[in-house]
Amino acid sequence: MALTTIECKGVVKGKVAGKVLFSRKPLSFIGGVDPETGIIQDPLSDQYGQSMADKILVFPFGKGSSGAGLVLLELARVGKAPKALVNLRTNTVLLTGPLVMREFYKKEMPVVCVNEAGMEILSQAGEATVDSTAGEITLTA
Amino acid sequence: MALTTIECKGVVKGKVAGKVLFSRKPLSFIGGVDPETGIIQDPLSDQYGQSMADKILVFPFGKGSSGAGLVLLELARVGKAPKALVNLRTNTVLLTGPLVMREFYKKEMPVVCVNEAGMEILSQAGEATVDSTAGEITLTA
Amino acid sequence: MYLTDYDKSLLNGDFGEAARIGMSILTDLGETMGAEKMISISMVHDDSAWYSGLAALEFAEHLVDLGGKFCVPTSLNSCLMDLEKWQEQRFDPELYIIHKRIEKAHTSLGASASWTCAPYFAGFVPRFGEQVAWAESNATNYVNSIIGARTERYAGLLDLCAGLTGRVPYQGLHCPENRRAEVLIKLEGFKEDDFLDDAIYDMLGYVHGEIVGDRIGAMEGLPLHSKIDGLKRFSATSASSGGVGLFHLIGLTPEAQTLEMAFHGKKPKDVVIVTPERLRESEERMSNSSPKEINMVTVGCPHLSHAECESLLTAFAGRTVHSSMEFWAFTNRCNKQHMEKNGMYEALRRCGVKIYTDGCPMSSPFDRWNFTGIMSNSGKFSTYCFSYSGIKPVYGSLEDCVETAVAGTMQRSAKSWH
Amino acid sequence: MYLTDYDKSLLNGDFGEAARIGMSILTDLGETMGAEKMISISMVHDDSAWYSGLAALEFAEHLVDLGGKFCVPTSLNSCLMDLEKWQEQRFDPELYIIHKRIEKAHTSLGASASWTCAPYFAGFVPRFGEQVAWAESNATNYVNSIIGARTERYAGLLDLCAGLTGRVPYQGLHCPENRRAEVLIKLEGFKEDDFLDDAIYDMLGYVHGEIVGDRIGAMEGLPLHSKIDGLKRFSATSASSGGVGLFHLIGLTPEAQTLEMAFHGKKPKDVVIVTPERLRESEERMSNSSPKEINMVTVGCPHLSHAECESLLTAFAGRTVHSSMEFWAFTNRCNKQHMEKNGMYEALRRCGVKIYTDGCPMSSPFDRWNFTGIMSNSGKFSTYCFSYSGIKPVYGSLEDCVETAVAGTMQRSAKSWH
Ligand code: F3S
Ligand code: F3S
Repeated sequence: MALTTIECKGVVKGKVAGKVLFSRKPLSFIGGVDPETGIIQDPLSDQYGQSMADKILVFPFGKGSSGAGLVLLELARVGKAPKALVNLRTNTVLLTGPLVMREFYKKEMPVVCVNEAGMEILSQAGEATVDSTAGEITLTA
Repeated sequence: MALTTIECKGVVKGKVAGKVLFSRKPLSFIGGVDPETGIIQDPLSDQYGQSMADKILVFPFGKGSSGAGLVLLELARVGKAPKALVNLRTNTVLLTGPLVMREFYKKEMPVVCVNEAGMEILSQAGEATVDSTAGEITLTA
Repeated sequence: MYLTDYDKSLLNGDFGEAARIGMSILTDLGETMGAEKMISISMVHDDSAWYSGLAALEFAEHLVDLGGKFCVPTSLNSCLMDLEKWQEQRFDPELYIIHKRIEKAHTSLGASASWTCAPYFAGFVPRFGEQVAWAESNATNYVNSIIGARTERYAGLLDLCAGLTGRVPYQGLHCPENRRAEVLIKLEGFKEDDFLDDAIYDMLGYVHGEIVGDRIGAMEGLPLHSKIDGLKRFSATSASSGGVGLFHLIGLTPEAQTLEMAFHGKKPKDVVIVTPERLRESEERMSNSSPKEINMVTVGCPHLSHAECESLLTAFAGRTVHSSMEFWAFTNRCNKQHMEKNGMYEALRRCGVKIYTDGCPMSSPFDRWNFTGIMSNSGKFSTYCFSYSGIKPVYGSLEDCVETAVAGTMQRSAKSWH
Repeated sequence: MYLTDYDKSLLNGDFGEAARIGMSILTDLGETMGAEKMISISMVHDDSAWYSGLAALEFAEHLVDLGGKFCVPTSLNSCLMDLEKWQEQRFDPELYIIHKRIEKAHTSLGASASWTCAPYFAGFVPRFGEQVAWAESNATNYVNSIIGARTERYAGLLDLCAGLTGRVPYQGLHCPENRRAEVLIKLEGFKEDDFLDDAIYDMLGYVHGEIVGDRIGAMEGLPLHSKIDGLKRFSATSASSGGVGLFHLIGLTPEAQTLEMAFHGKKPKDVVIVTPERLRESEERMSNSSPKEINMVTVGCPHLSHAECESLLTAFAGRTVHSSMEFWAFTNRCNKQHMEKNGMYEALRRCGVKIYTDGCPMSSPFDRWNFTGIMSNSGKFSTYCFSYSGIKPVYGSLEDCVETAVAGTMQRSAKSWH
């Protein structure tokens, strides 16, 4: 299989590779994600019961509570954070976690945005490399 | 001297006669008028030190605190209220006293409005009869 | 005037004699003002507890005896004294006993014992555009202008009537068409730095009231980053120097997001330019006092917000009030509780600041303290205090107040607009 | 991004390491969002005290250790528990100890221990148009939409950075041009009576959030006499069903006095009609639970206002909570104090209502109570509770909640729009 490459807009810099966890639904972190395990516990999510730990987490945009940063920072502390965030649209709430963890825990969590077509391709992806600086996501499986 | 008559707009009904106390300045009741005596104690008033008890009180409009009704009702209770109010423009604050005292103490205090020319004539008046229903102020001295 | 069936049954006494009295007074008011109908209001701010003789208390107790009950949420304005620390303030015990009667009457009617003239800083606050019935000149002006709710300038007593019925005549500032600005006041010749000292908001409020009288004015030229506490003092002071129940600040208040909005697309009837010179003249009128000594400093007219208390603490910077001085700060109970919990109350106390709630600096028993000179940071206090106490207060910025208190002698910094 | 000298010295550490960390994170945010500059904000609402693991606490304590101090007034959002009655609520003492650490860290930074998600009902409130930095989704949405102040949807942690520096990137909802409505939502087929039951505001908020997602919507057709408490619940619920940080209600919110204003004179990108049928569908999604029994009723998400507490008391009409039930009501400390003073606290207690402050119904220790069925009058609670507690709550109007509590079995009245 030839490598598929998707263009993306780098938001928070960094380069990581890992398994993709794809959700078609907007995600709420506070209440929706267990901060001890990284498991999605929002019954409205299409990835209910799945863990985001060490995954490339793909979802269209955030919803609900503004506590996403608290949960992401805690996931970083306990080693259950996703490796990267890929969104249609990002926002201040979602970026808080990656920006604070870089300053406080010296950990990188790249964030990129893709378009609808990119999302569709990612919905089929197994593994990927996210390169925020180059503006590319490469599907590796 | 022939009787001078000024047209006025009746606001609160009633007919009274008495001495005129004329002020060119807007009047503040709370702080500006002693509720025990009816004496104007606002140093900015051109009638500082004068009592409004039993007078036809003429002034352009109210200013300051919204407590005018409290003071007018108290003046009615202790028998030091003015007999009538004559203004360029009246307002809700000024009308409170006359309206409540009619309901609570069964006392009438007519209120009328005049125009600038009427005010000028009243500035020279000694005594007058205010007839709110007829819409007339008659100067009697 | 058109009356609904509900209005008629109120008038008819179907909801009790107290509500009938309230409705009768309000419909009389509506008739005299030429209102076309009555409307519902959703909250009341009650300024009838301000003691100025027994008449208002007798009226309130009469309503209680008749079984009267407020049918909308109602907050209480300040009374004369701190109901807990009145002895420390040296109030007459007889006056305190009257105050307990006042409190009983108003809370029996259903008011909350909020006892503040800044209910908008104590959780009693409507939304933009909401029809309410608020009394007290600073509160009315604030809620109309800064929040954009709609109330006539209700006087004490009428607020009770509105609370008993939930209805008021649709007239005056309740009607959008009567909220249009008539006078445009343009600031000219001011520098950005002039607005760093919050005192300018009192001065501008004073000038605003002087210029507009009882018309509606719109001021242009205030910086967009003006803070709420400055606007609150603008509001209070303009309502004391003029008969102001609503003002517009272009770009700052919700009904004046543009000049066109404030004037409803029409031309101003009058345009007045305010320069630093004009401001200095007004300042002269507002604070024309040069007492030999200052022995009383008071802040919190209207009652201080949490943010203002933080500024106060910052201004003290750990220093204390001079032994020859009293420093009284007035705030609401809610903020006092916040300050007790986060240590600010104790910190201010250590600076020598006496923090009072419920009451009003103006009604302080000045004669029992032998105060000869008073400084405050309130244009409203400056305007009214003389007729209350016989003492002409000096106006000073919050920082001037603190410096004066610390030094024990009058300190007035030159302002950048001087 | 353009940085002022002040910004640069913050970044340079001239104001200490804590401020440098805050500024570094905020300028990173600004760069990533393409902001042109930083601006000053005048207050912060801090939602970083919500315990979801030790990371946020360690961050706050680190800032304290570095000597960090908030330079603008800062209020604290709810935490998990009532800090006085946590034992009655059956919280774990260990969690309480962590909360005391959290309280110490945040108040050391300079926050007021307000502990409420409705700071706008507790005296912490900006004016229309004021630039602020508020976190917590209901608070942010409220302050932007209903008051018309300007804040991005700050997340917990960023609020600390904003407090330490007083600066934020000029982007997102801080910029007037980004506050334009994109989607028009028109109500059709509703009767005036439908709006008498406050529950409709939760439903409409839920639909609003579902429709707009993370775009900005404007709803047309709400009655002009809608009260603030209804709008507050609209705000909270729409921020939970969608990523809503700002909404407009035509004729009701200050930036949407007309349709043209809400859309900045442009055409809506999208128009969606909401009928009673559409509302019923959403209600089904919001509250699709039929528990065998209800043994817990909770109100006060977001924290109850004084007016809502009055409605609660009225709804009980002297009756009491059934012995098989718990009834928990959440409010702010300021309102609790008001209610203690005017007898409402005691009256509600006699009805069997437990009044809690500081905490949040969602974080209640459900497992220690064996609750099997919960009813609340909050669309936000309905949306989040399941993932928190494993229990699907039933939505009921305030009256339904009270009737259910009194009867001891589920009571849900048919709504006029059903
Ligand atoms: S009631 Fe308040 S506004 Fe000033 S005059 Fe007294 S402190
Ligand atoms: S913080 Fe407040 S808004 Fe609801 S979820 Fe908790 S009560």
